[in-house]
Amino acid sequence: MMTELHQNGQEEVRIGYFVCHCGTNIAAMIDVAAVAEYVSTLPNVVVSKDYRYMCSEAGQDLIVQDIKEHRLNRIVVAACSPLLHERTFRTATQRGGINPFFCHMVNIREHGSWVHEDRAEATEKAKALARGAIGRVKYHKALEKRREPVTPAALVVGGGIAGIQAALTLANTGKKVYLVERDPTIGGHMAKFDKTFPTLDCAACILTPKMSEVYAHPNIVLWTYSEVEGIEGYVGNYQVRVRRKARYIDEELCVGCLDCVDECVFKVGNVDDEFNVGLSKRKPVYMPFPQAVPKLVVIDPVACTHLNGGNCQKSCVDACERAAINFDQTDTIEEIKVGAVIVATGFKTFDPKRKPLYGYGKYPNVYTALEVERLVTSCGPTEGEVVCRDGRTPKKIGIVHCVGSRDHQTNRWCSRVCCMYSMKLAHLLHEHTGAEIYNFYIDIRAPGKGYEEFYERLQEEGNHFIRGRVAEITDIPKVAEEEGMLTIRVEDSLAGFVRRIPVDMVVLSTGLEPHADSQDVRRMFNISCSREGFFLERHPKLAPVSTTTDGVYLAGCCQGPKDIPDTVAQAGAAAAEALTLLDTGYVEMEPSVSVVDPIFCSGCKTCLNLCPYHAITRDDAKGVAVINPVLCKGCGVCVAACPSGAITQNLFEDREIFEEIEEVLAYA
Amino acid sequence: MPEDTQPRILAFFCNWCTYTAADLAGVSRMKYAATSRVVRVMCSGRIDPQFVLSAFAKGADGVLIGGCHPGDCHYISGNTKCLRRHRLLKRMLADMGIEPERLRLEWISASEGDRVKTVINEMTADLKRLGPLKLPERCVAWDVEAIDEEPDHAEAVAKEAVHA
Amino acid sequence: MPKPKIGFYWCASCGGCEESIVDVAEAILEIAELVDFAIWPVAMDFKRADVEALEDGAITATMINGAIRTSEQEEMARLLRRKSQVLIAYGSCAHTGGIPGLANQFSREAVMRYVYHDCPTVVNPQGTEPQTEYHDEGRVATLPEFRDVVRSLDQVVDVDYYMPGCAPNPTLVLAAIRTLLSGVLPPKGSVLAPDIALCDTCPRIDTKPVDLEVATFKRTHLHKVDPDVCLLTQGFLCLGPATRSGCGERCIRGNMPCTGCFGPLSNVHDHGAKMLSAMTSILAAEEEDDIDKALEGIPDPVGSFYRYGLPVSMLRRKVDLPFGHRN
Amino acid sequence: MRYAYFPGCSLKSSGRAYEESFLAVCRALEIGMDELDDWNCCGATAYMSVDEANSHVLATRNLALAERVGLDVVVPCAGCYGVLAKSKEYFEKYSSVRNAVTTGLAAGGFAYEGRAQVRHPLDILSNDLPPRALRSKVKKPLKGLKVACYYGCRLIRPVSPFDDMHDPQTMDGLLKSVGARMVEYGLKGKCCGGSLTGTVPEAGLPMCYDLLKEAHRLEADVIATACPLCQFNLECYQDDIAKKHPDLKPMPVVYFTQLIGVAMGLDPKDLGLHRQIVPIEPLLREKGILGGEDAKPKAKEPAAAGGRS
Repeated sequence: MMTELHQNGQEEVRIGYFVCHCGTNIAAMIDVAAVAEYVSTLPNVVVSKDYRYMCSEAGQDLIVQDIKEHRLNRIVVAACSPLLHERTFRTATQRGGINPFFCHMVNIREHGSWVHEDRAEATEKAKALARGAIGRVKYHKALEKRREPVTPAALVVGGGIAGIQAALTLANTGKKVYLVERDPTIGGHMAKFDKTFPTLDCAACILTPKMSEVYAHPNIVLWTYSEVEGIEGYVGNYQVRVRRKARYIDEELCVGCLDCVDECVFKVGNVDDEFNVGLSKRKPVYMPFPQAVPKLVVIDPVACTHLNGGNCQKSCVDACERAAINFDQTDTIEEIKVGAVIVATGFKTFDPKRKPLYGYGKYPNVYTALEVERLVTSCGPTEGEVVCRDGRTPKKIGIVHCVGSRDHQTNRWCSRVCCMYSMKLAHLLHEHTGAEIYNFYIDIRAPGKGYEEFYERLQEEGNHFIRGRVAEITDIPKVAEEEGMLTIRVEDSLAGFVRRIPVDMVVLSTGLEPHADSQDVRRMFNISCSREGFFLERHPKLAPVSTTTDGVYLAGCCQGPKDIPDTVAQAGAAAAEALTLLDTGYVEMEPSVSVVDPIFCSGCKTCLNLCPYHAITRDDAKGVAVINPVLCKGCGVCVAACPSGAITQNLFEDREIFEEIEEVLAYA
Repeated sequence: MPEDTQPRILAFFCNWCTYTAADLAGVSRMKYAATSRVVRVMCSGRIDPQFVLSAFAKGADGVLIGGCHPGDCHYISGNTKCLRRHRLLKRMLADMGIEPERLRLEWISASEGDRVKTVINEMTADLKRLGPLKLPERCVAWDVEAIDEEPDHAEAVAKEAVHA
Repeated sequence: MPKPKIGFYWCASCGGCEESIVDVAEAILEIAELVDFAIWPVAMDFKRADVEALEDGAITATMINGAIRTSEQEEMARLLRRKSQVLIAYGSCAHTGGIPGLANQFSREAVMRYVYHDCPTVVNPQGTEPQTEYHDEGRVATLPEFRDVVRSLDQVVDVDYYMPGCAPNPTLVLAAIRTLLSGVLPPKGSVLAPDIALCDTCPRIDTKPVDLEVATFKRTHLHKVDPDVCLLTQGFLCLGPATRSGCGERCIRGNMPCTGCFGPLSNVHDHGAKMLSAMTSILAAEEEDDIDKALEGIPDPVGSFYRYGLPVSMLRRKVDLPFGHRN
Repeated sequence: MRYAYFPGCSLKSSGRAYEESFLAVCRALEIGMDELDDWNCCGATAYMSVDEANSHVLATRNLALAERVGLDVVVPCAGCYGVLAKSKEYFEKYSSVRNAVTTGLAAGGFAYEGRAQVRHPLDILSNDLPPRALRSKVKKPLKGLKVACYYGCRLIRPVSPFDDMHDPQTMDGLLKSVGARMVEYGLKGKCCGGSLTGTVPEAGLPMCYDLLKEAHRLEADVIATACPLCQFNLECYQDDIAKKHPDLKPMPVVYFTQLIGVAMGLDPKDLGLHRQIVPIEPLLREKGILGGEDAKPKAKEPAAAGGRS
């Protein structure tokens, strides 16, 4: 009843079928010879053979020779996943002299031999899939990859050490970089640390030079106190909207002399100081920390009386000789064009309140590790003097590892860095207070260079390491020594009994987890994330800095917990990959876009609103829909919805899929 | 066509999420029934309900559609269109006597390799319980103009017509 | 040169196609001038024997309307196929199974039980049902076999052309007959209507917005239908986008949504599935339960999307119905 | 609001005060509480270690009874609540348990499909009551009464569907809403020793001592509990403990429902206050909570049978 579907020219179809052994990966579970034998009986098949390593040079040459020798014009390779070697075999097909898109791959390894246990069934499945491919490949058309120009600029999101390193690496190659940071200053978490393990380098000393280098770099446009609001476009051609929050300070005039801060009506800080993690207060007008970059103050609209509609004599305005304060400032939106994006948004520490038995927030002398970093650092609120909230100088301190990590009730993953920073803090606390330090660990993880040696040094310094997951921290004494102390109850799994260790101060080494808004951020950049919420790399081992979205790269802890050396290395790698994109100047787009056939299009407008990329418009003169190939990403949504079947998607045409369905099922 | 009892599942997997998850299941050497035949599409939004019907008409016992979780679609909202079509297609297939377990839509992200294994094994068990659909054989039987009285004559004629 | 012979025959049909032929009004006289009728049961008293008496291929063209349900219809279809050079499936029933085809959702027993017992207007105390043979004092009365499955014409015999429509409109009928008589025949298997959807010529296309979206599907008997605005845009299930044009948009001009009687476009493999895909894709709802709520306006997807084409759909019939049983 | 009520053995014997006060409070709040007809013992901690499968059958029989009357079942005793909730969870999670229970119940003509839910008074009073229902019924707020809320270990473990496992607050919330002042009782989830006080007193009694000593340290007036075994252990062994720890002063231990009843001005007799071994009524009178017309001391009732039935 159906009129014959549209055939593309009647050239004789000559198919070459190659099934790979992949050493034993496939051959062990699939009788590849039998499959090749079966396929040779199928229509249009001229050559059908099996070979040990199709992806090897020799394997590829096999294809090239057979194309020439047997005048083949279609190639089917049954081997691993097309996501792995489709490009390899298309190149080989091209070297053979025919269009690369006449090549089609069948996945009989990841979807076949590796996942099945019955050799007969796996072989039957391989034959069925082969028959489906032979059926479909005759409809393949010659296609060309499209080239799109790449804007030679990059956007780096997040101004921690990851973002700083990536921005500098890129900028040093002469490329223009936009570095966008949400906080008023760059530096991220690292700027808050006192010393860094294992060398006990002072964090500020190694970080601030890089921060000023960023500020001074001619190729870097630094936007702090700003957030990316939206991003459109595709690899090489991203249009980004950045919201620059109002600082109420004119950035050109302010030199960071802090006169305004001194003269502010609030003589004492009235709001928690985020930089000091709430250990101290700050005024409405403030500079996050002395070495902040850019060296500017910012007025917090929530805390400032004037900005809250109250009347204030604005002593800050009078104090500023350079009249840099401007209360009428409003947020501004910047529109920029970039070719690549490096996401370096960092991490958040675990909120220990989620473990009520550790008493954070209930007992004043229980601290998080980040709070202790600010306590021991000389530019901290107590200038390095370790004194507890209840005023005592601790003589006995307990450091609890893995708070929130490696825990089925909270986060299951190990945060990689807590053992090392716990030991560093043990060293610093002992150095500052001479206190007896107890570390409660499950397993000490010290894998980096010089890490194990640092652990030995800590033991030599007399720190106690007790192996056991801390059950509870309580101020209820059971014996006299526990009066007025915080007792840590833990099962010492090496000693084999439950111990109760009274201490003055407890440090909770909280783990690392994704930011609260990581879901929104990843949706904005169209990347996916793992179950825990860390952004998902393209391949866990072989592509750790790129993502499944071309042109978007990852650096630092947003991709998963890691220490500073790994973060810096990853930032460099991300910058390098982004550079390859920006340097080539163009990017090849897959040809699997969709095309409207005007003969069959009735102009019914069904497809227009379905395209998320607004690639389909209606030519009202001719009354037909038209797809802009540049904007079309090749998802095929419109093809499935078109009521007249007037839209075709290259490489995924209806006739190809119908044929594949019919032939796969016709076998078994 | 050998008379086997293994049900056959025609699976449409989206390239970015479920197909990658199936690859991950392979790399992790997870084991599941050899009943699925995967057709790769760029997005679950590309899956035309005609493909689902064609799969049943050509002999599939079950159809499995795999796409990205809502909000994860590589093309922003392709999976939403797939869900819209699926909701009515399920109802229409039920009206046409096809048991709900035969068509299954699963959101499986790139990191959920084990989900692919579980779904395919579950679906295989369901389909074994339901028994084969055998639509091609039925179509042939429907066209047999059985004249005489024996009730299963049509089936017999159909069977050997199929194997002819 | 004797005038070419034309035949008309009807199988499982409502007779509407027969009327569509006389709808050509005066033009019927022009046709009568050019041709002789070999068989036209509804209008002329030719008998089966008259047709059997003809040699094979004696009839230039026969237009058979109605789906195939009984053994007699199968026989007549084969007979007319033998006797005709050109066989045309005339009207939706012959073309795609038509409204009778919807019976493929029910078993033969269910149909009998309803028609001869359960139907409210039936009075049948003795519970009689039609028998293929009935003996009364040596005399035998026979009836054809009532098949389990309704089929379109081309599922029984080889068909040359298809005249779509429930019923086809006069302009197309005339155009078809003139083309036949002109001897310049379109390729075998063609559907004698434009291969473009209704929206191409629909008077309301300009009222259809570019950002087309349907919040919820509405039933025409529950809402006031605006006579000017595109019906789908108003939320009514109009299948114009997925159906061949050529009918002159009679339903839409009568302020009712198109129900798809002219059948699918040539690139479509299953008309119902394609309609379902198009109509659900443009829903505004995103979450599962919102989608279901929006689709409550399509309570019977099979009836809506396969109103005229269930027998030629990929599933053809409710799969779990029994077959091959005689009562 | 209507529920099936499963008392359990303790509430008919040593924990009678819990039943009396709970039912009195429910009557005052117009909560329908129909005692399950022909309920059976839940098997407590003993049966499950002897024959696990049949222990589930025994427990689930009560749920089947509740399902017959189409009501969720309220189980005040923490022990019974734990057993019934666990049987329901295992019935849904493990097919082996489900089959054993289904066949077991069928033998007695019962069937259970998992519809009847297992609830606790702390749960229904905190979550099912309309917001101000309890507060509006308060006649004599427990002003000045410092209460240590003690949940025990069985009620909120291994998992608590209606409260935080580490830091439970439902009892605190209820008593706060009737005017009492809470002390930050750190040991609210620690074990009272359970049956050890009877079997291995040298292990069990120190556990009770820790709890009582901490309550004193926090200057609590009274310990409120929701489990007959905890109440019994903490109250009845105080004199034994005092032999080894003379510093231990008497500490009243009551059911939280008794305190709520008092706040609602219900008759102390209906709340079983007279059954206390460490009297509570003098303290309540002294705080002006009890008193007024029925202040005169009644003839001393013989002390309720303190031993275990």
